[in-house]
Amino acid sequence: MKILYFAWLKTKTGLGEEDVPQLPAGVTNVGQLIDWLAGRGGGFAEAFANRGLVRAAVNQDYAQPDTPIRAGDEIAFFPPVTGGVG
Amino acid sequence: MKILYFAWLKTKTGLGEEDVPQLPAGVTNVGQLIDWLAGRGGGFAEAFANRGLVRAAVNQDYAQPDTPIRAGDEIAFFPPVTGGVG
Amino acid sequence: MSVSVQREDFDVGLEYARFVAGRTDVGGVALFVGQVRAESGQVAAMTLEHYPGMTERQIDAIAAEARARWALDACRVIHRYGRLVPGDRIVLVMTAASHRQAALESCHFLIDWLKTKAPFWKYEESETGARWVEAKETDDQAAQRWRR
Amino acid sequence: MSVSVQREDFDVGLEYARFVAGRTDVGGVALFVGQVRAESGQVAAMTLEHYPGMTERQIDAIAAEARARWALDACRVIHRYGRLVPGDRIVLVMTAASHRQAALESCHFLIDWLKTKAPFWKYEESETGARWVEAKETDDQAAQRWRR
Repeated sequence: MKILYFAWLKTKTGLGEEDVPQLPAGVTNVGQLIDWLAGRGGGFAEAFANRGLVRAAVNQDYAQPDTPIRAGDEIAFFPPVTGGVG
Repeated sequence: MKILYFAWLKTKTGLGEEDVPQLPAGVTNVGQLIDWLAGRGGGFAEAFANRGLVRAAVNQDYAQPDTPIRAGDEIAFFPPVTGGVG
Repeated sequence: MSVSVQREDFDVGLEYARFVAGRTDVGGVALFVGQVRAESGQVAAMTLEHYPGMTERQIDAIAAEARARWALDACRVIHRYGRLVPGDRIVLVMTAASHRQAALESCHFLIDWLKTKAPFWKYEESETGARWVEAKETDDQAAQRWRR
Repeated sequence: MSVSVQREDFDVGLEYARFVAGRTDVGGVALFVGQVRAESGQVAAMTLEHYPGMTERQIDAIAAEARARWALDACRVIHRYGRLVPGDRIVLVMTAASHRQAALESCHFLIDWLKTKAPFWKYEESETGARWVEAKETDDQAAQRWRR
Protein backbone atom coordinates (compact mmCIF):
# COMPACT_ATOMS: atom_id res chain seq x y z
CA MET A 1 0.00 0.00 0.00
CA LYS A 2 1.37 3.40 -1.02
CA ILE A 3 0.30 6.42 1.04
CA LEU A 4 0.69 9.98 -0.29
CA TYR A 5 0.40 13.27 1.61
CA PHE A 6 -0.19 16.67 -0.02
CA ALA A 7 -0.12 20.34 0.97
CA TRP A 8 -0.03 20.91 4.76
CA LEU A 9 -0.51 17.18 5.43
CA LYS A 10 2.89 16.68 3.85
CA THR A 11 4.36 19.45 6.02
CA LYS A 12 2.87 18.06 9.23
CA THR A 13 3.69 14.40 8.63
CA GLY A 14 7.09 15.31 7.18
CA LEU A 15 6.42 12.78 4.41
CA GLY A 16 5.42 13.08 0.77
CA GLU A 17 5.00 9.38 0.33
CA GLU A 18 5.49 6.13 2.20
CA ASP A 19 5.10 2.42 1.57
CA VAL A 20 3.13 0.33 4.03
CA PRO A 21 3.68 -3.21 2.75
CA GLN A 22 0.69 -4.77 4.53
CA LEU A 23 -2.64 -3.54 5.81
CA PRO A 24 -2.25 -2.90 9.56
CA ALA A 25 -4.32 -5.23 11.77
CA GLY A 26 -7.99 -4.21 11.91
CA VAL A 27 -7.69 -1.70 9.03
CA THR A 28 -10.13 -2.34 6.17
CA ASN A 29 -11.24 1.17 5.21
CA VAL A 30 -10.02 4.77 4.94
CA GLY A 31 -11.36 5.83 8.35
CA GLN A 32 -9.58 3.00 10.09
CA LEU A 33 -6.34 3.82 8.27
CA ILE A 34 -6.62 7.42 9.51
CA ASP A 35 -7.09 6.13 13.10
CA TRP A 36 -4.00 3.97 12.71
CA LEU A 37 -1.89 6.81 11.21
CA ALA A 38 -3.02 9.29 13.91
CA GLY A 39 -2.02 6.65 16.49
CA ARG A 40 1.60 7.12 15.47
CA GLY A 41 1.47 10.40 17.39
CA GLY A 42 3.64 13.48 16.73
CA GLY A 43 3.17 15.07 13.31
CA PHE A 44 0.78 12.34 12.25
CA ALA A 45 -1.54 12.95 15.20
CA GLU A 46 -1.39 16.64 14.36
CA ALA A 47 -2.09 16.12 10.65
CA PHE A 48 -5.22 14.10 11.37
CA ALA A 49 -6.37 16.03 14.45
CA ASN A 50 -9.27 17.73 12.64
CA ARG A 51 -10.67 15.13 10.27
CA GLY A 52 -13.17 17.57 8.81
CA LEU A 53 -10.21 19.22 7.08
CA VAL A 54 -8.83 16.03 5.56
CA ARG A 55 -9.88 14.56 2.22
CA ALA A 56 -8.84 11.17 0.88
CA ALA A 57 -8.49 9.37 -2.43
CA VAL A 58 -8.20 5.66 -3.12
CA ASN A 59 -6.53 4.78 -6.41
CA GLN A 60 -6.94 8.42 -7.53
CA ASP A 61 -10.67 8.64 -6.92
CA TYR A 62 -12.21 10.64 -4.09
CA ALA A 63 -13.01 8.41 -1.13
CA GLN A 64 -15.04 8.50 2.09
CA PRO A 65 -14.15 7.14 5.58
CA ASP A 66 -16.01 3.91 4.78
CA THR A 67 -14.32 3.36 1.40
CA PRO A 68 -12.66 -0.10 1.60
CA ILE A 69 -8.90 -0.38 1.04
CA ARG A 70 -6.65 -3.26 0.06
CA ALA A 71 -2.92 -3.92 0.41
CA GLY A 72 -2.07 -2.90 -3.20
CA ASP A 73 -3.96 0.42 -3.17
CA GLU A 74 -2.65 3.95 -3.59
CA ILE A 75 -4.13 6.06 -0.79
CA ALA A 76 -3.76 9.84 -0.65
CA PHE A 77 -4.57 12.40 2.06
CA PHE A 78 -4.92 16.12 1.39
CA PRO A 79 -6.89 19.24 2.36
CA PRO A 80 -9.98 20.33 0.36
CA VAL A 81 -8.75 21.38 -3.09
CA THR A 82 -8.22 25.07 -3.80
CA GLY A 83 -7.80 25.15 -7.58
CA GLY A 84 -6.01 27.85 -9.43
CA VAL A 85 -8.57 30.44 -10.48
CA GLY A 86 -10.13 33.41 -8.73
CA MET B 1 -34.34 64.18 -43.13
CA LYS B 2 -32.22 61.23 -44.23
CA ILE B 3 -33.96 57.87 -44.61
CA LEU B 4 -31.96 54.61 -44.73
CA TYR B 5 -33.16 51.14 -45.75
CA PHE B 6 -31.39 47.89 -44.86
CA ALA B 7 -31.53 44.20 -45.83
CA TRP B 8 -34.71 43.26 -47.73
CA LEU B 9 -36.20 46.72 -47.19
CA LYS B 10 -33.38 48.03 -49.36
CA THR B 11 -34.12 45.34 -51.98
CA LYS B 12 -37.85 46.07 -52.03
CA THR B 13 -37.65 49.87 -52.05
CA GLY B 14 -34.70 49.75 -54.44
CA LEU B 15 -33.04 52.41 -52.29
CA GLY B 16 -30.22 52.33 -49.74
CA GLU B 17 -30.69 55.94 -48.74
CA GLU B 18 -32.71 59.00 -49.66
CA ASP B 19 -33.00 62.60 -48.61
CA VAL B 20 -36.42 64.02 -47.81
CA PRO B 21 -35.70 67.73 -47.27
CA GLN B 22 -38.89 68.54 -45.34
CA LEU B 23 -41.27 66.58 -43.15
CA PRO B 24 -44.28 65.61 -45.30
CA ALA B 25 -47.53 67.25 -44.24
CA GLY B 26 -49.09 65.54 -41.22
CA VAL B 27 -46.00 63.47 -40.42
CA THR B 28 -44.70 63.93 -36.87
CA ASN B 29 -43.72 60.40 -35.85
CA VAL B 30 -42.27 57.13 -37.20
CA GLY B 31 -45.66 55.47 -37.74
CA GLN B 32 -46.92 58.40 -39.81
CA LEU B 33 -43.73 58.39 -41.88
CA ILE B 34 -44.29 54.68 -42.63
CA ASP B 35 -47.88 55.47 -43.74
CA TRP B 36 -46.56 58.20 -46.01
CA LEU B 37 -43.79 55.99 -47.50
CA ALA B 38 -46.19 53.05 -48.05
CA GLY B 39 -48.50 55.52 -49.83
CA ARG B 40 -45.91 55.87 -52.58
CA GLY B 41 -47.04 52.41 -53.76
CA GLY B 42 -44.92 49.89 -55.71
CA GLY B 43 -41.84 48.58 -53.86
CA PHE B 44 -42.49 50.97 -50.97
CA ALA B 45 -45.99 49.60 -50.40
CA GLU B 46 -44.50 46.11 -50.52
CA ALA B 47 -41.66 46.89 -48.12
CA PHE B 48 -44.07 48.23 -45.49
CA ALA B 49 -46.93 45.77 -46.17
CA ASN B 50 -46.32 43.79 -42.98
CA ARG B 51 -45.34 46.31 -40.33
CA GLY B 52 -44.73 43.62 -37.74
CA LEU B 53 -41.59 42.75 -39.72
CA VAL B 54 -40.22 46.28 -39.84
CA ARG B 55 -38.04 47.89 -37.19
CA ALA B 56 -37.01 51.53 -37.09
CA ALA B 57 -34.30 53.72 -35.63
CA VAL B 58 -34.24 57.48 -35.14
CA ASN B 59 -30.78 59.01 -34.95
CA GLN B 60 -29.30 55.51 -34.50
CA ASP B 61 -31.46 54.54 -31.52
CA TYR B 62 -34.25 51.98 -31.73
CA ALA B 63 -37.62 53.68 -32.16
CA GLN B 64 -41.33 52.87 -31.90
CA PRO B 65 -44.22 53.99 -34.14
CA ASP B 66 -44.96 56.88 -31.76
CA THR B 67 -41.33 58.10 -31.60
CA PRO B 68 -41.40 61.76 -32.76
CA ILE B 69 -39.29 62.82 -35.76
CA ARG B 70 -37.96 66.15 -36.94
CA ALA B 71 -36.70 67.44 -40.29
CA GLY B 72 -32.97 66.97 -39.46
CA ASP B 73 -33.26 63.41 -38.21
CA GLU B 74 -31.66 60.24 -39.57
CA ILE B 75 -34.41 57.60 -39.82
CA ALA B 76 -33.67 53.96 -40.66
CA PHE B 77 -35.93 51.02 -41.52
CA PHE B 78 -34.82 47.39 -41.34
CA PRO B 79 -35.96 43.87 -40.40
CA PRO B 80 -35.38 42.45 -36.90
CA VAL B 81 -31.62 42.03 -36.47
CA THR B 82 -30.08 38.60 -37.03
CA GLY B 83 -26.58 39.03 -35.60
CA GLY B 84 -23.66 36.97 -36.61
CA VAL B 85 -23.42 34.04 -34.21
CA GLY B 86 -25.11 30.67 -33.99
CA MET C 1 -13.75 49.34 -23.27
CA SER C 2 -13.01 49.02 -26.94
CA VAL C 3 -15.31 48.25 -29.87
CA SER C 4 -14.34 47.59 -33.50
CA VAL C 5 -16.69 46.97 -36.42
CA GLN C 6 -14.58 45.93 -39.37
CA ARG C 7 -14.43 43.97 -42.60
CA GLU C 8 -11.02 42.41 -41.81
CA ASP C 9 -10.37 39.25 -39.83
CA PHE C 10 -8.89 39.51 -36.31
CA ASP C 11 -6.12 37.56 -34.59
CA VAL C 12 -7.46 36.01 -31.37
CA GLY C 13 -4.00 35.46 -29.86
CA LEU C 14 -2.87 39.00 -30.60
CA GLU C 15 -6.11 40.51 -29.27
CA TYR C 16 -5.82 38.48 -26.06
CA ALA C 17 -2.12 39.41 -25.64
CA ARG C 18 -2.88 43.13 -25.99
CA PHE C 19 -5.87 42.81 -23.69
CA VAL C 20 -3.90 41.46 -20.72
CA ALA C 21 -0.52 43.10 -21.42
CA GLY C 22 1.02 44.43 -18.22
CA ARG C 23 -2.07 43.66 -16.09
CA THR C 24 -1.74 41.89 -12.76
CA ASP C 25 -5.20 42.80 -11.44
CA VAL C 26 -7.02 40.33 -13.72
CA GLY C 27 -8.04 36.94 -12.32
CA GLY C 28 -9.94 35.68 -15.32
CA VAL C 29 -10.45 36.43 -18.99
CA ALA C 30 -13.48 35.05 -20.82
CA LEU C 31 -13.48 34.99 -24.62
CA PHE C 32 -16.12 34.01 -27.12
CA VAL C 33 -15.39 33.63 -30.81
CA GLY C 34 -18.33 33.23 -33.19
CA GLN C 35 -17.57 31.52 -36.49
CA VAL C 36 -19.49 30.78 -39.70
CA ARG C 37 -20.76 27.23 -39.48
CA ALA C 38 -21.43 24.96 -42.45
CA GLU C 39 -24.75 23.25 -41.70
CA SER C 40 -24.35 19.91 -43.46
CA GLY C 41 -22.86 21.73 -46.41
CA GLN C 42 -25.91 24.00 -46.74
CA VAL C 43 -24.37 27.39 -46.20
CA ALA C 44 -21.87 28.22 -48.93
CA ALA C 45 -21.37 31.80 -47.79
CA MET C 46 -23.08 34.62 -45.93
CA THR C 47 -22.94 38.36 -46.10
CA LEU C 48 -23.38 40.46 -42.99
CA GLU C 49 -24.86 43.87 -43.69
CA HIS C 50 -24.74 46.44 -40.91
CA TYR C 51 -25.75 50.00 -40.16
CA PRO C 52 -22.49 51.95 -39.85
CA GLY C 53 -22.57 54.32 -36.92
CA MET C 54 -25.57 52.74 -35.24
CA THR C 55 -23.71 49.44 -34.87
CA GLU C 56 -20.85 51.00 -32.91
CA ARG C 57 -23.32 53.08 -30.91
CA GLN C 58 -25.40 50.06 -29.89
CA ILE C 59 -22.39 47.87 -29.06
CA ASP C 60 -20.96 50.73 -26.96
CA ALA C 61 -24.26 50.89 -25.08
CA ILE C 62 -24.32 47.13 -24.46
CA ALA C 63 -20.70 47.16 -23.28
CA ALA C 64 -21.46 50.08 -20.95
CA GLU C 65 -24.35 48.12 -19.47
CA ALA C 66 -22.08 45.09 -18.92
CA ARG C 67 -19.61 47.31 -17.09
CA ALA C 68 -22.39 48.72 -14.94
CA ARG C 69 -23.62 45.24 -13.97
CA TRP C 70 -20.32 43.42 -13.40
CA ALA C 71 -17.01 44.50 -11.88
CA LEU C 72 -14.96 44.34 -15.08
CA ASP C 73 -11.35 45.36 -15.59
CA ALA C 74 -11.69 45.48 -19.38
CA CYS C 75 -14.00 44.62 -22.22
CA ARG C 76 -13.40 44.26 -25.97
CA VAL C 77 -15.78 43.53 -28.85
CA ILE C 78 -14.86 43.02 -32.51
CA HIS C 79 -17.63 42.36 -35.04
CA ARG C 80 -17.01 41.78 -38.73
CA TYR C 81 -19.28 42.57 -41.67
CA GLY C 82 -19.11 41.66 -45.36
CA ARG C 83 -18.99 38.30 -47.09
CA LEU C 84 -17.86 35.34 -44.98
CA VAL C 85 -17.50 31.62 -45.66
CA PRO C 86 -17.68 28.60 -43.31
CA GLY C 87 -14.77 28.61 -40.86
CA ASP C 88 -14.45 32.41 -40.95
CA ARG C 89 -14.52 34.30 -37.67
CA ILE C 90 -17.44 36.72 -37.19
CA VAL C 91 -17.24 38.13 -33.70
CA LEU C 92 -14.95 38.27 -30.66
CA VAL C 93 -16.13 39.18 -27.17
CA MET C 94 -13.52 39.42 -24.45
CA THR C 95 -14.01 40.39 -20.80
CA ALA C 96 -11.51 40.57 -17.95
CA ALA C 97 -12.34 40.67 -14.25
CA SER C 98 -10.87 39.93 -10.84
CA HIS C 99 -13.29 37.03 -10.46
CA ARG C 100 -14.16 34.34 -12.96
CA GLN C 101 -17.94 34.59 -12.54
CA ALA C 102 -17.96 38.26 -13.55
CA ALA C 103 -15.82 37.58 -16.63
CA LEU C 104 -17.87 34.56 -17.73
CA GLU C 105 -21.32 36.02 -17.10
CA SER C 106 -20.61 39.36 -18.74
CA CYS C 107 -19.15 37.63 -21.81
CA HIS C 108 -22.31 35.53 -22.09
CA PHE C 109 -24.49 38.61 -21.60
CA LEU C 110 -22.63 40.55 -24.30
CA ILE C 111 -22.92 37.85 -26.92
CA ASP C 112 -26.61 37.26 -26.19
CA TRP C 113 -27.37 40.96 -26.49
CA LEU C 114 -25.21 41.50 -29.58
CA LYS C 115 -27.39 38.93 -31.27
CA THR C 116 -30.60 40.88 -30.60
CA LYS C 117 -29.47 44.52 -30.35
CA ALA C 118 -26.61 45.07 -32.79
CA PRO C 119 -27.96 46.04 -36.23
CA PHE C 120 -26.60 43.23 -38.41
CA TRP C 121 -28.54 41.34 -41.05
CA LYS C 122 -27.46 38.03 -42.45
CA TYR C 123 -27.85 37.13 -46.13
CA GLU C 124 -27.17 33.43 -46.69
CA GLU C 125 -26.14 31.79 -49.92
CA SER C 126 -26.70 28.04 -50.19
CA GLU C 127 -26.97 25.43 -52.91
CA THR C 128 -30.69 26.15 -53.24
CA GLY C 129 -30.45 29.92 -53.49
CA ALA C 130 -29.96 33.00 -51.36
CA ARG C 131 -32.14 34.61 -48.69
CA TRP C 132 -32.25 37.10 -45.86
CA VAL C 133 -32.23 35.16 -42.58
CA GLU C 134 -35.17 35.80 -40.26
CA ALA C 135 -34.70 36.60 -36.57
CA LYS C 136 -35.07 33.71 -34.15
CA GLU C 137 -37.43 33.66 -31.19
CA THR C 138 -34.77 31.76 -29.21
CA ASP C 139 -32.31 34.64 -29.48
CA ASP C 140 -34.83 37.00 -27.95
CA GLN C 141 -35.36 34.51 -25.15
CA ALA C 142 -31.62 34.16 -24.55
CA ALA C 143 -31.33 37.93 -24.27
CA GLN C 144 -34.44 38.26 -22.10
CA ARG C 145 -33.02 36.09 -19.36
CA TRP C 146 -30.56 38.91 -18.57
CA ARG C 147 -33.41 41.35 -17.87
CA ARG C 148 -33.94 42.33 -14.28
CA MET D 1 -11.00 16.09 -25.82
CA SER D 2 -7.51 16.93 -24.69
CA VAL D 3 -6.14 17.59 -21.19
CA SER D 4 -2.65 18.81 -20.27
CA VAL D 5 -1.25 19.31 -16.77
CA GLN D 6 2.07 21.05 -17.10
CA ARG D 7 4.62 23.35 -15.49
CA GLU D 8 5.15 25.41 -18.67
CA ASP D 9 3.11 28.39 -19.83
CA PHE D 10 0.75 28.02 -22.80
CA ASP D 11 0.11 30.25 -25.82
CA VAL D 12 -3.59 31.16 -26.00
CA GLY D 13 -3.47 32.17 -29.67
CA LEU D 14 -1.66 29.00 -30.71
CA GLU D 15 -4.00 26.78 -28.67
CA TYR D 16 -7.04 28.46 -30.23
CA ALA D 17 -5.59 28.17 -33.75
CA ARG D 18 -4.92 24.45 -33.33
CA PHE D 19 -8.33 23.95 -31.76
CA VAL D 20 -10.29 25.29 -34.74
CA ALA D 21 -7.87 24.39 -37.56
CA GLY D 22 -9.75 23.02 -40.55
CA ARG D 23 -13.11 22.98 -38.77
CA THR D 24 -16.22 24.39 -40.42
CA ASP D 25 -18.74 22.69 -38.11
CA VAL D 26 -18.04 25.03 -35.19
CA GLY D 27 -20.35 27.99 -34.57
CA GLY D 28 -18.81 29.21 -31.33
CA VAL D 29 -15.67 28.79 -29.26
CA ALA D 30 -15.68 29.77 -25.59
CA LEU D 31 -12.38 30.27 -23.80
CA PHE D 32 -11.56 31.02 -20.21
CA VAL D 33 -8.06 31.94 -19.05
CA GLY D 34 -7.36 32.05 -15.32
CA GLN D 35 -4.45 34.23 -14.23
CA VAL D 36 -2.64 34.95 -10.97
CA ARG D 37 -4.05 38.14 -9.55
CA ALA D 38 -2.20 40.57 -7.31
CA GLU D 39 -4.63 41.55 -4.56
CA SER D 40 -3.54 45.10 -3.70
CA GLY D 41 0.05 43.95 -3.77
CA GLN D 42 -0.60 41.19 -1.24
CA VAL D 43 0.26 38.10 -3.24
CA ALA D 44 3.91 38.08 -4.23
CA ALA D 45 3.80 34.53 -5.62
CA MET D 46 1.93 31.28 -5.30
CA THR D 47 2.85 27.66 -5.77
CA LEU D 48 0.31 25.18 -7.08
CA GLU D 49 0.91 21.66 -5.85
CA HIS D 50 -0.99 18.86 -7.54
CA TYR D 51 -1.44 15.10 -7.39
CA PRO D 52 0.12 13.76 -10.62
CA GLY D 53 -2.06 11.10 -12.18
CA MET D 54 -5.18 11.90 -10.19
CA THR D 55 -5.28 15.43 -11.60
CA GLU D 56 -5.42 14.20 -15.21
CA ARG D 57 -7.89 11.49 -14.22
CA GLN D 58 -10.28 13.96 -12.54
CA ILE D 59 -10.07 16.54 -15.33
CA ASP D 60 -10.74 13.79 -17.89
CA ALA D 61 -13.83 12.81 -15.90
CA ILE D 62 -15.10 16.41 -15.71
CA ALA D 63 -14.51 16.91 -19.45
CA ALA D 64 -16.34 13.65 -20.21
CA GLU D 65 -19.30 14.88 -18.17
CA ALA D 66 -19.33 18.18 -20.07
CA ARG D 67 -19.40 16.27 -23.34
CA ALA D 68 -22.27 14.14 -22.07
CA ARG D 69 -24.30 17.20 -21.07
CA TRP D 70 -23.68 19.52 -24.02
CA ALA D 71 -23.33 18.90 -27.76
CA LEU D 72 -19.64 19.80 -28.04
CA ASP D 73 -17.40 19.54 -31.06
CA ALA D 74 -14.21 19.78 -29.02
CA CYS D 75 -12.91 20.51 -25.54
CA ARG D 76 -9.42 21.39 -24.26
CA VAL D 77 -8.10 21.98 -20.74
CA ILE D 78 -4.60 23.06 -19.76
CA HIS D 79 -3.73 23.49 -16.08
CA ARG D 80 -0.34 24.57 -14.80
CA TYR D 81 1.37 23.72 -11.53
CA GLY D 82 4.50 25.03 -9.84
CA ARG D 83 5.45 28.55 -8.76
CA LEU D 84 3.57 31.42 -10.41
CA VAL D 85 3.63 35.19 -9.98
CA PRO D 86 0.91 37.84 -10.60
CA GLY D 87 0.08 38.08 -14.30
CA ASP D 88 1.02 34.43 -14.98
CA ARG D 89 -1.55 32.22 -16.67
CA ILE D 90 -2.81 29.27 -14.60
CA VAL D 91 -5.52 27.54 -16.58
CA LEU D 92 -7.12 27.47 -20.03
CA VAL D 93 -10.55 25.98 -20.74
CA MET D 94 -11.72 25.92 -24.35
CA THR D 95 -14.96 24.47 -25.74
CA ALA D 96 -16.30 24.44 -29.29
CA ALA D 97 -19.89 23.76 -30.32
CA SER D 98 -22.35 24.38 -33.12
CA HIS D 99 -24.30 26.72 -30.85
CA ARG D 100 -23.02 29.48 -28.62
CA GLN D 101 -25.01 28.49 -25.52
CA ALA D 102 -23.46 25.00 -25.45
CA ALA D 103 -19.93 26.41 -25.80
CA LEU D 104 -20.45 29.10 -23.14
CA GLU D 105 -22.26 26.98 -20.58
CA SER D 106 -19.88 24.02 -20.81
CA CYS D 107 -16.87 26.33 -20.45
CA HIS D 108 -18.44 27.84 -17.32
CA PHE D 109 -19.27 24.36 -15.98
CA LEU D 110 -15.71 23.12 -16.55
CA ILE D 111 -14.04 26.00 -14.76
CA ASP D 112 -16.43 25.82 -11.79
CA TRP D 113 -15.82 22.09 -11.41
CA LEU D 114 -12.06 22.32 -11.91
CA LYS D 115 -12.01 24.61 -8.90
CA THR D 116 -13.67 22.04 -6.64
CA LYS D 117 -12.71 18.66 -8.14
CA ALA D 118 -9.20 18.92 -9.56
CA PRO D 119 -6.60 18.12 -6.87
CA PHE D 120 -4.60 21.34 -6.72
CA TRP D 121 -3.50 23.15 -3.58
CA LYS D 122 -2.41 26.73 -3.48
CA TYR D 123 0.47 27.97 -1.32
CA GLU D 124 0.57 31.75 -1.24
CA GLU D 125 3.56 33.91 -0.44
CA SER D 126 2.89 37.50 0.59
CA GLU D 127 4.65 40.31 2.41
CA THR D 128 3.45 38.96 5.74
CA GLY D 129 4.45 35.33 5.22
CA ALA D 130 3.34 32.17 3.44
CA ARG D 131 0.31 29.92 3.92
CA TRP D 132 -1.74 27.15 2.40
CA VAL D 133 -4.97 28.66 1.06
CA GLU D 134 -8.18 27.22 2.48
CA ALA D 135 -11.04 26.09 0.26
CA LYS D 136 -13.88 28.57 -0.23
CA GLU D 137 -17.52 27.82 0.42
CA THR D 138 -18.44 29.96 -2.60
CA ASP D 139 -16.54 27.65 -4.95
CA ASP D 140 -18.58 24.69 -3.74
CA GLN D 141 -21.73 26.72 -4.32
CA ALA D 142 -20.64 27.69 -7.82
CA ALA D 143 -20.06 24.04 -8.65
CA GLN D 144 -23.29 22.88 -6.97
CA ARG D 145 -25.46 24.97 -9.25
CA TRP D 146 -24.55 22.59 -12.09
CA ARG D 147 -25.93 19.58 -10.19
CA ARG D 148 -29.13 18.08 -11.48
